[in-house]
Amino acid sequence: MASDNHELKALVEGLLYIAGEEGLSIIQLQSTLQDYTREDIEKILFEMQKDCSSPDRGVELACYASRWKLVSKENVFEYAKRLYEDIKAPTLSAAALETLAIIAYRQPVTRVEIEEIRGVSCEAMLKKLQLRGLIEAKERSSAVGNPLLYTVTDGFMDAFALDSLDQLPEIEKPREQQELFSSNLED
Amino acid sequence: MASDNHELKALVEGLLYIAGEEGLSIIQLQSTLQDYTREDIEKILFEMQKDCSSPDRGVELACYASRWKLVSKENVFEYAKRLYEDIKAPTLSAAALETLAIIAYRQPVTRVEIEEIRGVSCEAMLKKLQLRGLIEAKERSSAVGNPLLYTVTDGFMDAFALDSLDQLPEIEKPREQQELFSSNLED
Amino acid sequence: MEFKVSLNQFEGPLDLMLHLISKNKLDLFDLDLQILAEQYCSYIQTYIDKLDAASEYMVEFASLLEYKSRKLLPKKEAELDAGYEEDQRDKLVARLVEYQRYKEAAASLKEFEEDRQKHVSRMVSSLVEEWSVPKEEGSLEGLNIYELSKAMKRVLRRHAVIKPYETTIQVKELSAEERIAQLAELLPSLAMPVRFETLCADCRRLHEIIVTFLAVLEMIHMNKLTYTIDDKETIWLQTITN
Repeated sequence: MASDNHELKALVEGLLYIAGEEGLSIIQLQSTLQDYTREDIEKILFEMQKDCSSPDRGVELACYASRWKLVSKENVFEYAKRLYEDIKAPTLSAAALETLAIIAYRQPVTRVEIEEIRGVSCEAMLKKLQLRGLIEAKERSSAVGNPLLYTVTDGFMDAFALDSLDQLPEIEKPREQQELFSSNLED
Repeated sequence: MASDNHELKALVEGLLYIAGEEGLSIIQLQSTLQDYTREDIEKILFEMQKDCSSPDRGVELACYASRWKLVSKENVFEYAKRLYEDIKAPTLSAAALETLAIIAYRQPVTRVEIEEIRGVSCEAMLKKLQLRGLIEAKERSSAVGNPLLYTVTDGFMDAFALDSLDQLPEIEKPREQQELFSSNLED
Repeated sequence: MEFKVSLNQFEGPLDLMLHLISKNKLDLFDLDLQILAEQYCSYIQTYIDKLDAASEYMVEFASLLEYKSRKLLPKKEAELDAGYEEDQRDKLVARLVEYQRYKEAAASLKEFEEDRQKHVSRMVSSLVEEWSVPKEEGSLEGLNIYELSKAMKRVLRRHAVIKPYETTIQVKELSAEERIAQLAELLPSLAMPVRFETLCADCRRLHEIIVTFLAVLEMIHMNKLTYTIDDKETIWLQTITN
């Protein structure tokens, strides 16, 4: 029994780690851990919560709105902040580059279109890039709601030493990229 | 001292948790954990690796291309598969793996050299592997025509769970085999 | 079509030769080039009409054909040619041996890859994006478009192609069967009738409530549950004990 619990605890930790910020509900845990009862799982979650409270652990197990998730402890934040500030300071962040890339390759483009491709909200990022003079939104689309259309600026062209957007390296289409994978070879 | 170590271990775990799949190098950890020496941090990483090997833990501390990252243990995978769709990245085709193997063992290597070994044209494949971030061509050979020199990237190391290229399985050197071959002829 | 299928099994002419060598149980280190040449040439001739796309196969075909034709020369000339033959054979064997080594290395890479894929990580914390604010506003020199196109490729890759580890993972929908199993475990402890809502206590999404309802219907159908609806339209459920 004790060794069973060890295994369950390990599985729950692994699953919660993969789930990341989304966390997991007990229903979800139960639906994949079919050999264990709901009581087993609940018991393990409380045990894990206790394990994490040990001073040598840097994460804690939180439960918000019935979703269990591992989050790093608060005292870690100041160190993390310093780490990421320092690394990204001299240049554009990966997120900024991605947003710029989408605009440069697809312009003129709306915020919603950018978000659809990146899969995350970009509002704050677009503001930042506008402030830095890398993009602008002079016109509006004729689509519903007349959203702003983003384009890159001359400042962008200077920063990347471009005369025209034609000089951007060509990007292979996703479909061509897929040929890399064996599943496509079977076609 | 012991309590210091507890704190350091907690901080390292929290930082690694935040970094997720990007992982952290020892230099990065050291840059933010300024009160600790590199030796302290290395010691803690090995201790954590040992802690994680306990059967009630579901994550392990891996080091790919000198970046430390937490990953779920292998036995968690089948449960995660039931819970998540698309958890597995598509596997690489045999042609892609062959090309990668040649680059990994021979790098830096030109396209022509790869093609000589494989006996087929590799131009499209090299482009695709570059797109996937598994290889790069930063430098050029001093040979005629200054061909690009291909090397594998940290992304390659991560995709194949390698910390350094020394961990690649040894392959018999052609010279040894040729000797074997010529001695056979004499028999 | 047949050609495509057959040649697709092989990664190139050397791979085809290795296949023919093992199929005919030839010794790679004491290679009978005559047999290999015949096999290879007949294989290629079978598909010659459709070969224009695979010029690599033709290059090897031509040199093996040359080897074969030299074998047909009158004996005297053939003797003069012996050095050439040895040479050509040694070169081909060396290439085959080398190719085979990388083929084996590729096979171990494949194992590494499979092993690695079973170790999953989580996305980098969303806080990182918040934290990684550039400190200076004006210092944007030396950016290169390669970085930009790399960023675009990253985006496209994530968006449409490979859905690697960093993509947000979609949680599978709970099935009615799974829910029945979960409820069946809960119900024996409920001697008294309970409201339908009680069974939904752990549901957080509409989908989960619907699945719970479907599970309840199915369990009524299976004679595991009975139900009554009171005048306030509350659904009461009770376990049927045998």
